[in-house]
Parts: sequence; structure tokens; C-alpha cells
Amino acid sequence: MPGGGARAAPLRFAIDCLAVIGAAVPIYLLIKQAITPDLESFAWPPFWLPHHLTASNLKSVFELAELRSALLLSVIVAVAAAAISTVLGTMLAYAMARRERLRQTGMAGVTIARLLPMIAVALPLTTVLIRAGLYDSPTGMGLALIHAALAIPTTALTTYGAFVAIPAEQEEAAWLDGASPLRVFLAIDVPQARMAIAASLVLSFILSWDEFGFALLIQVTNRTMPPLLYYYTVFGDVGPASALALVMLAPAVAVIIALRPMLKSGFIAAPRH
Amino acid sequence: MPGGGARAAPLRFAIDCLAVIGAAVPIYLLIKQAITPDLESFAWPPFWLPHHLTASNLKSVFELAELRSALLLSVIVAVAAAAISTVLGTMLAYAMARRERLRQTGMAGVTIARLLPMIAVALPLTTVLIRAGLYDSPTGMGLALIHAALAIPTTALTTYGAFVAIPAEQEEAAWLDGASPLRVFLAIDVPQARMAIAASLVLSFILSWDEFGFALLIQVTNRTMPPLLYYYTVFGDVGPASALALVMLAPAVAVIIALRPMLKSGFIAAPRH
Amino acid sequence: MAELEIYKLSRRFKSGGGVSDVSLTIEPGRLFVLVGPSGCGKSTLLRLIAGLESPDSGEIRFGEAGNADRRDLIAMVFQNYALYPHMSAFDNIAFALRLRHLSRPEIRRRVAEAAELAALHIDLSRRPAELSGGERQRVALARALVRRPRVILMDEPLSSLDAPLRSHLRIELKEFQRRTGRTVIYVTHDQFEALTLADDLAVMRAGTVEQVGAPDDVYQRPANVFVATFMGNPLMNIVRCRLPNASVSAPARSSEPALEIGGKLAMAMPFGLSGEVLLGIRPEDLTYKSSSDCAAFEATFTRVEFVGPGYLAYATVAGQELTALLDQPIEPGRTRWLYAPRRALHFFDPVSNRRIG
Amino acid sequence: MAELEIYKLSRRFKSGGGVSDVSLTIEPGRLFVLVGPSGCGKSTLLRLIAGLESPDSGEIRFGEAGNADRRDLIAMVFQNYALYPHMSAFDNIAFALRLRHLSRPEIRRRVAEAAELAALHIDLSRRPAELSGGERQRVALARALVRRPRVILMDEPLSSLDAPLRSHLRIELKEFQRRTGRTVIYVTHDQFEALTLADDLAVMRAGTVEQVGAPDDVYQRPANVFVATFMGNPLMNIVRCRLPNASVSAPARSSEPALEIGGKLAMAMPFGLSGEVLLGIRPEDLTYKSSSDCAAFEATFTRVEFVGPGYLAYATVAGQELTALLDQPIEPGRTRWLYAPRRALHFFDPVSNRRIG
Repeated sequence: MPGGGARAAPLRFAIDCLAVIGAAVPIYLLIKQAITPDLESFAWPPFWLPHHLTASNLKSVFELAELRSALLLSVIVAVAAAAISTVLGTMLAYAMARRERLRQTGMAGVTIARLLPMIAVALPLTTVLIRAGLYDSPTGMGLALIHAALAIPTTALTTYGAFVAIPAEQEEAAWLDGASPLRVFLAIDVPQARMAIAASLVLSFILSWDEFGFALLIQVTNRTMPPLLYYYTVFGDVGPASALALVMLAPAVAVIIALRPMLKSGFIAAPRH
Repeated sequence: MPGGGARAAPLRFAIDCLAVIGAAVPIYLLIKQAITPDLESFAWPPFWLPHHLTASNLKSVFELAELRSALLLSVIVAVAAAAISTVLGTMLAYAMARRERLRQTGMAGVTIARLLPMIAVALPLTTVLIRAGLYDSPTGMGLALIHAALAIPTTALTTYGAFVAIPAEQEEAAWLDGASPLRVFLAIDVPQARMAIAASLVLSFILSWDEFGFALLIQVTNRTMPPLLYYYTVFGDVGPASALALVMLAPAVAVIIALRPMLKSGFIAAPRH
Repeated sequence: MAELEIYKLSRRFKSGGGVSDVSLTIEPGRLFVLVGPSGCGKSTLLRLIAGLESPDSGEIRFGEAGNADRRDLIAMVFQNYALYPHMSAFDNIAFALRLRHLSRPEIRRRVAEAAELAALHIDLSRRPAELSGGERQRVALARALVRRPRVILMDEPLSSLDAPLRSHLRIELKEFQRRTGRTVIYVTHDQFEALTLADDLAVMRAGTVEQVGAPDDVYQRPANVFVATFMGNPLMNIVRCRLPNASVSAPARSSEPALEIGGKLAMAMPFGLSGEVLLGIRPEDLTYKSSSDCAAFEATFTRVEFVGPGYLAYATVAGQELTALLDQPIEPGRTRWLYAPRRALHFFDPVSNRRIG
Repeated sequence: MAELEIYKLSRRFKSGGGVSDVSLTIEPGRLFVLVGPSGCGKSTLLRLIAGLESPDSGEIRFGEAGNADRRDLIAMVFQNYALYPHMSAFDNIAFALRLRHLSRPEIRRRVAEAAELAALHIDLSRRPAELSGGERQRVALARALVRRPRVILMDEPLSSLDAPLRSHLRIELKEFQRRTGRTVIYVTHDQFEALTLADDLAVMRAGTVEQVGAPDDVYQRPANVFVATFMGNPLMNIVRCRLPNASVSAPARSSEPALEIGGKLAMAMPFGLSGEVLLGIRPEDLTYKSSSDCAAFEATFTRVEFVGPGYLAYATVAGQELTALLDQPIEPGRTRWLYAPRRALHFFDPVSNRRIG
């Protein structure tokens, strides 16, 4: 819009700043808290620059046996949840993209799943898990299954757009070339949806990695990282908690750095073709 | 794909069943647990039909003063979070839809926000809230602000597609008709994006209503519904906890019933034009 | 023996459309064009032939090939070509051969052969997105050819291209068909494309075939009013008129009225017809010049457009509209006589809309 | 006084495109068409006139209106019309009036007046999605008219419609312009639309204006090779040939070679030119018939297409390609003489590509 360029500039700048601050401040504070003694964190007025440095927080956290087992369990749960939800979500998305009737049912299911408060559903699911012997499992498989179920709407919606964007004619051409329906799916559809499938793996991994409510309810003794972090926080150990939080940020930061060129397209958050 | 119809049928049926069971079973169990004595809930083998009925769970929950204040606080927090995040998210989405450079920055920000584990960011945010005097606020405004910030990526992505779908020519036509840029936004863009704006209100309300981790950390004495439900669950009061969970499901069920005709389009979960 | 016989084929959709009771015979080595407006069922018919749809009733018989797998007999070139975008041109062409587990050297040999026939002289390691529109068409042709099908089906392969490329690739397609000698069944909604490409063409409407024939035959002797107005641009004029009861066999002067349109039409050439008829005349067949054997119309002009090679003049003849493509301009409002030679007059029954005489 | 004077206007984009140093004068009450291939800058020029873009340099002067707000002088009809889909037809038209705080009865009166002028006779409470393509165009025209602008800009309003509707609405647009007497500046890439619609037209290429004139003038006397081949379909033939040094003033027989294309062209009509030239001939100007004042070409035919009203024949003349639109078919491989009358020959300078003679 003419004139809009000049008028929008301050707004644009403000939002830019907001975004940068929103992302950078928490991480900065985390790092600061992780490397300064506890007292400094709660000083008022706050010190925006760390006055005293300490490595004790990081050191004490990494020496904890609890951390090592929680980290391992979190990784196992998140990898399993990502794999299961991506496989099922991809299949659901493909079926939704190719069958009108199923698309409507699927979309209704996904919508309902996004609208239902998970914390309210947690209770009966916990009961079911107790019955199935998956409650507080040392391998975390109960939690992994729940996380996988939670992530299916995300993985389905993430890959759905990619399958919709593949013209039916390509599948027909492959069928006429002599391919079976399974071969068509594997040779024509999956390779073209690979970016969306990768995005859904990343998103469902982070979703499980970050999930707190079910982890707290289900993994009561065999803890994953989020409950561990919660306990440290509640006990007021800000320094070690910050160090733990930094460990939790690591995979997200790794993904962000690895996918830097793709961030601007927004493809990971909202794949569209 | 020819032949695909017959082959896909069992898969399709299986997925249909999975969706129905996934949504219906937890709700059924909740209702059952809410109206039966505690002992029955943990019986093995489980009773799939309630043997004894009781109204005591529901009655005891509604008589609790704690419930009334938690419910009120949850509603206040969720409404405030939905309003704030929808207004800011809509503005961000509009700016992203109309300015190429901002779209890239915005998408990168939204992607990073979706990838960062919130539980790890919780810690520094809590420190900031303590300093700002919004920790454990009786009006829940600290929590509302955090929920609003959490929901902005969702509200921005939900409305972004609607703004992108409005051709720039309509805005140019309105400008040539004599409208100011603000008038163009309010008279041309907002009315056309109203469904997406409504969807983003619903989604951000539910997101706040359901959010557990920050609520637990921040509202330690002035509790909202999710922490209250957590405590009941952890203390093993399955009956009252189920009754509470049913109350928490109410707004979601109300939205689902109200928007029944729109569920199949998947518009609320993933608005696309 | 015919390449393909379609016998009483029907396929109806709940949403409307489809084909009803279509019978056609397609001879080997011909470029057979199915043409009609959108929704006429031409694409459904093609998809039925391909086996991408199943008929409700009726049969498709492949002549000599008998009962081999349909997918070994035919290949298809899609609108937008439907190339596999994640594969190189070579892999696109070789896809069908790999599914058949041919040896590597054999695959290389047959891909090279197909590329040669499709006049595809590019680096085959490039992907579709890196190719021009013409190169994509040639990859699609090579992919269709590589399995050595008896029949190649083409579904509006040119419709999404811009005009100059379309005209260039149309010529290339025709030459490809001549060179390979394959039977080609080609679907289009564009009457000009149909006329210029076809050896034989079938004009379809609302699921049925209205006329089958050579292009000049269909254009010069349309079987009914629909075909007459669908084929040709600008549209053929259709005017309602009354023939006198008595018919004279000798040619008469154009001033003698022997055929009336509200009393304003003068017709030089009597004819074995009488009563009310629909008269069709193409705009380009109307001129200012009379000849010995022609019809004459007293036309009042309402509007004239310069169209480059001539002037498109809109006129009324006894309250009915008439368009003429003239080589000289005329002032709107003037009245002049227009003439059309005998061979340019088409008569149709006003009830059945079928051609008569 | 001119409605609009454009003086040395430039606007360049980083991505390429735009306009360079364009000067034009547009007279009041005329339908002025800007035509050119995509990317030629015609839309940029229109948007500059509308004020939707700002020029790098140069000026646009509105004649009598002087220095009023640009948005009060002009209105625009967009491609796809850009109607507000959430408003009724009435609200679409009334939007500009409401912004100006007119009274309700005044708004009703002016909307009714604009609807009348746009021949919009529908229930105005309906929304754009409930209207046909033609009705939408009329709503867009009424919306443009209701502010009583001096100039209406139209950006390819017909380009996204199918052929029959396009031809119908083209005629309606022309009548609308005549009826309202407004100055209209119309952008199109379609040479046929430009020829049939324009009072005056400007042919653009690569950001500059190649020729301005009346449609028949531009078509019959193209200023350069680009205009010659852009206007007209099928394309004008351009062949390189050599004129003899001596020119004879008397007409000669067609068998006397007076103009050579590799020794195969015979030219009957001497001419004040010599040396190497580019000769342009439209396919429809080539015939089998010779006349007293014509050029002759010995053509070997390679391919013939039936195109309905005639046969499009591709031939070679001394190694150069020639296309002719003939009324009789010919066998490929045969050699025949083709003739073109003097008035159908266009000569261009081989270096500058400009028209000569």
C-alpha cells in the first residue's frame, strides 16, 4: 500500500526488537544464572551483567547421576515418541490428503485433539497406564506412547500440506508406469514430502522433550528432564536449575543452528506449499 | 489411484477407529471415574461399566471454595491471555503477510519459539516475574502475560494464512477509494480474517486453560485449575480429580459443540485458504 | 484391424458429468482428437481408456493386443506433464523400466532410444524444474514412449502453456506422432488445436459423441448446430428462416427472394427444402460481393471492430443478429447487402438441430 | 487540452522491469490501450498513473484538473476486479462515498446512477461470490464510476476469463466507455483485444513505447519489426532480402526479378530502396493469385495445417521460412509461386529494425 511503507516502519522495528528480545533475554538470563552464585539471581535491583562467575552450578549438575539417567530417559522417550508419531501422523496425513471422506474425519479428530485440555485427559490416561503396567516405566514407554499420541495432530498437519501439494496425476503416471500403490507412496510421495517429514520429526521430538504435565504425573521415580528441572526450581536451587535448563535447550539450539537457512521460510513451524 | 480404494479400505477403517477410540475412551473413563467410588477406578481387571454410582465426587468438588476461586482465576487468565495474544498475533501476522522482510524475521521468530523447550525458558521468566512483582499474583496477570507470549506463535500462524489470502489489489482498491491504511486494515482485512481471528481466540484460550507447567511454578498459592487438578491427582483422590477434570473439559466441549459444522474442514486446527 | 474399439461405454458420476453410451473405433497410427467444452466427458473417456476409471457398463477392446495388461498397452501424457519432480529426466524416463527389472545397459539403451524419438537432446541428469516448457514436454513424451506402448493418451498437454509456446509444441507433437507412428488419442477443449492436429476427431458434448470425422469434414459439414457453433471462431451465425414451399431447380438472381428471414432475406438458390429451418453461415463467408450462386441478406450494421486482417461487423437482419468478417470497414447505422455463396450455407432442422440437405 | 500528459517518466525495479523515459499524451474521452508482452512495463506505467507507485523521475500532469488529489481524479478496475468479498455489491460501490461522509439519500442516488451507467441491473444486496463474471465486471465498473473520476484505469480486466465471456465483456466495456464518455486507459498483453478495443494504442517493450497510433495505423504501418511481429496472429513473416541498386518506376511482370531473396524472389514493383532490407508479409496477404502490382515468391511447402477458414501452409523460400494462410490446401513437398500485393509489403532496416519507405 502506498505510504504504508513509511508508516509501518516503526511498528516493524518494534516487532523486530520484541522478537529478538523475546528470544534472547531468557537465554541470556539462563546462562547468567547458570554461571553466577544463587544470591545474585534474586538481587534487586537486578544485575544485568554477572558480577561474580562460578562454574560450580554446571559442575555440580553434570556430576549428578540423576542427571545422566534423566537425560538418557528423556532422549529415549523423545526419540520413540517422534518416531511413532511421525510414522502414524504421516500415514494419517497421506490418507487424509487422498480421500475426501477421511480428510473430514481426520480434520475433525485433529481439531478435537487440539481443543481438548490435555491435563484433563491426563487423569484417565494415567489410570489406563497403571492398568497396562506402563506407569513409571524405567524405559519410559508409557510416556513415549502418550507423547506420540499428543504429537500425532502436529505431525499429521505438518505433513498433510506436503501430500496435498503432490498432484494426483503424478501418482497416476507412476501407476500407469507399473508401480503398485505402496511403491507409488514410497517412490513418489515420501521423497517429495521428506522436508515436511523431517520437520514433523523435529517438532514431535521437541514436543516430547519439553512436555511437563504427563512426565510429572507418570515418571514419578524414573524421572525425565522436565520433572527434574521442576524439582530443582521448586527447591530454590536456581543455579543448578539454570544449568539443567541449559542442557534442555541444547537440542533446540542444535536444531535451530542446523536449520538456520530454513528458519526464515517458517517451513518448520508451518509447512505450506 | 485405481485399486487403491480397495487396498486402502482396511487402513482407513483402522485409522477411523483409532480416532474415535482416542477421543472417546478418555472422556468415557473420566465420566465413569467421576461418578463411581475410588476403589473401582483401580480395580483389576478393570470394570468397563460402572458398578456403583455415586454423586459424592461431583458434590464435594463443587462445594469446595478452592474450586470456585481457581475456576475464576483460570477464566480470567485464559481470557486475558487469549485477548492479548490474539491482538498481538494478528498484528504480527498482518505485518508478516504484507512485508517480505518482516515475514522472514517473523517466521524465524515463530519457528524458534516453537522449537525452544518452554520448560527451560520457564526458569528465567519466573525470575523476571518475581522481580516485577507479578509472581503468584492474585489476578493471575503474570501467568496471563506468559500464556499470551506462549500463544503468539499460534495466533500469528493461525491468522497469517487469512491475511496472505487477501489480494493486495483489494487494499489498493480501498486506498484508491480514499481509505487510510488503518481504515484499510479495519474495513477490508479484519472482516475477511474474522474466522481465523475467532479460531486464534479459541486456540489461545484453550492453550492457556490447559497450560500446566508455568501455572504450577507461578501460581503457587493462588492456584488456577490445572495445578489444583494436579494436586488432587497426586494425592490419589481419583474421584474428585475426575470431577475437576470434567469441569476443565467443559469449555472445550462447548467449543466443539458450537463449532461442530466447522470441525470437518479442520479450519480451527490449521486455517488455510 | 482397429487399434481400439469402444463399445457402448458408460460412466456416470454422482456429481454429474461422465460419459453415456459412447461407441468409437480408433484406427492404428492415427492422431485421434477428442474435443468438446469443459465437462463434456472427454477427459473421463480418456481415463476410462487408460484404466484410471472403471466403466459402469460397456467395453473397451484392444485390437490385436488382446488381453494383455492394459498398462503395457497404453501410456499417458498428462496436462502439466506430471513429471516426477524429485527425479532427473533420466530417472523419470527409466522409472517404468526399473519397475520391470531391466538390466542397466538395457535401460540406458531404451532411454536413449526414447529420448531420440522424442527429439530430447538435453543433459538427462537435469530435473524437471530446470527444464523449459518444451523440454518438459519432450521428457513426458520420452517417458510415455519408453515402454513401447501401442497407444499414447494425451490429456490437454498444451493447455497450460502460453500462446507462442503452445503453437510451437503443437507442431512438434504432430511431427512426433508422424515419426513414431504410434496411435495417439488426444483430448482438448480448443477447437483450433483439434482442427490443426487431428487425423480424425470426435466432437463431444454432455457425455456423448456428436460427430466423428476428418477436421475439414467436421468443419465444412457440421452434423448439428452444436458442432457448427463449437468449431470455428468467430462463431457461426445461426438464423431462423422460412423456405418457400415450391422449390425451383435453376439458379436465380440474388434479387429474387426465395428464402425469407422476416421478409428481409433474399436467396438465389432454391433447394429441396421447405418450411422453417435454421440457417448457419460463418462470419468469414459473408462478403460485399455477390456471385451467381449465393444468398443475400439486407443487413443493418450496429458495430464494427478492427481485428487486424479484417473488420468484424455486427449487424441485424430482420431482428436477428449476424456477424460478418469483412475486408472493408463500414459505418455503424448503415444498411448494406451481404452475400454468402451456396457452399457456405448450412441448413439445420429447427426441432432436432440436425443438419439437413 | 490533453487529459493526461506523461513526460519522461522512469521507474526501475531492482529485479528488472519497470519503465524508462516514457512520454505520452492521452486525449480526453478516448479509450487508450497500453499493449505489450509480459514484463514490458505496461502495468507499472498504469500503477504510476494511479499513484500506486512513485516514479524515479519524470512527471504526470493532469490537464484541466490541475493539482487536485490524484485519488479524486482517477479510479481503477483491477484484474479479477478486486471486489471486497465481504460486502454486498451496494456496499462495494458505496465504499468510497461513505469514506467521504455523504448523506444516505445522496449515496443511494449516486450508487443507482453508477449502476445504471454500468448497465448493472441486479439485486445490489448480493455479494461478489454470488455474481457471474459479467455481473462482477459491472460492479467493478460502477465502483470505479461512482466517484465521478476523470480517468478510469483498467489492468487486464478480461485476462482471467474464458474466451466466450471475454469476447462478450470486451464489447460491453467498449460500449460502457462510449456511453460514459470517460477517458479510459486500458492495459492488456493481448494484441487482438488491443486492436478491437482501442481508439489509440501504445505498443510497449522493455519499458519503452515502441509505437503510438490508431489500431489500423499500427497494424497496417508497424513502426518496427517488434511491432510488426507482435501485432497480428499468425505472426508476420520477416525475410531478409536484397533490393537491386537500380529502381524502375514502371510496374513489371511478376516473372521479372527485381528483388532477390537468395535469387528465389521475384518482385514486380520497383521501389525507392536498395541494398539489404527486411521484408515483412502477413500470412493472410499471401495468395496463389497474382495481380498487376505484387511480389512473387517461389515457395516449397513443408507442412500444411487445416485451420478452419483456410490452410496454414509452412514453406521455405531460399532457405528462409514463410507461413501463408491459403484458401486451398497444398501437398507438402510441392513448389508453387505465392503472391503478395504491394500494399501488403513492409520494409524494415536490417540494422535498426525500423520501418523504411
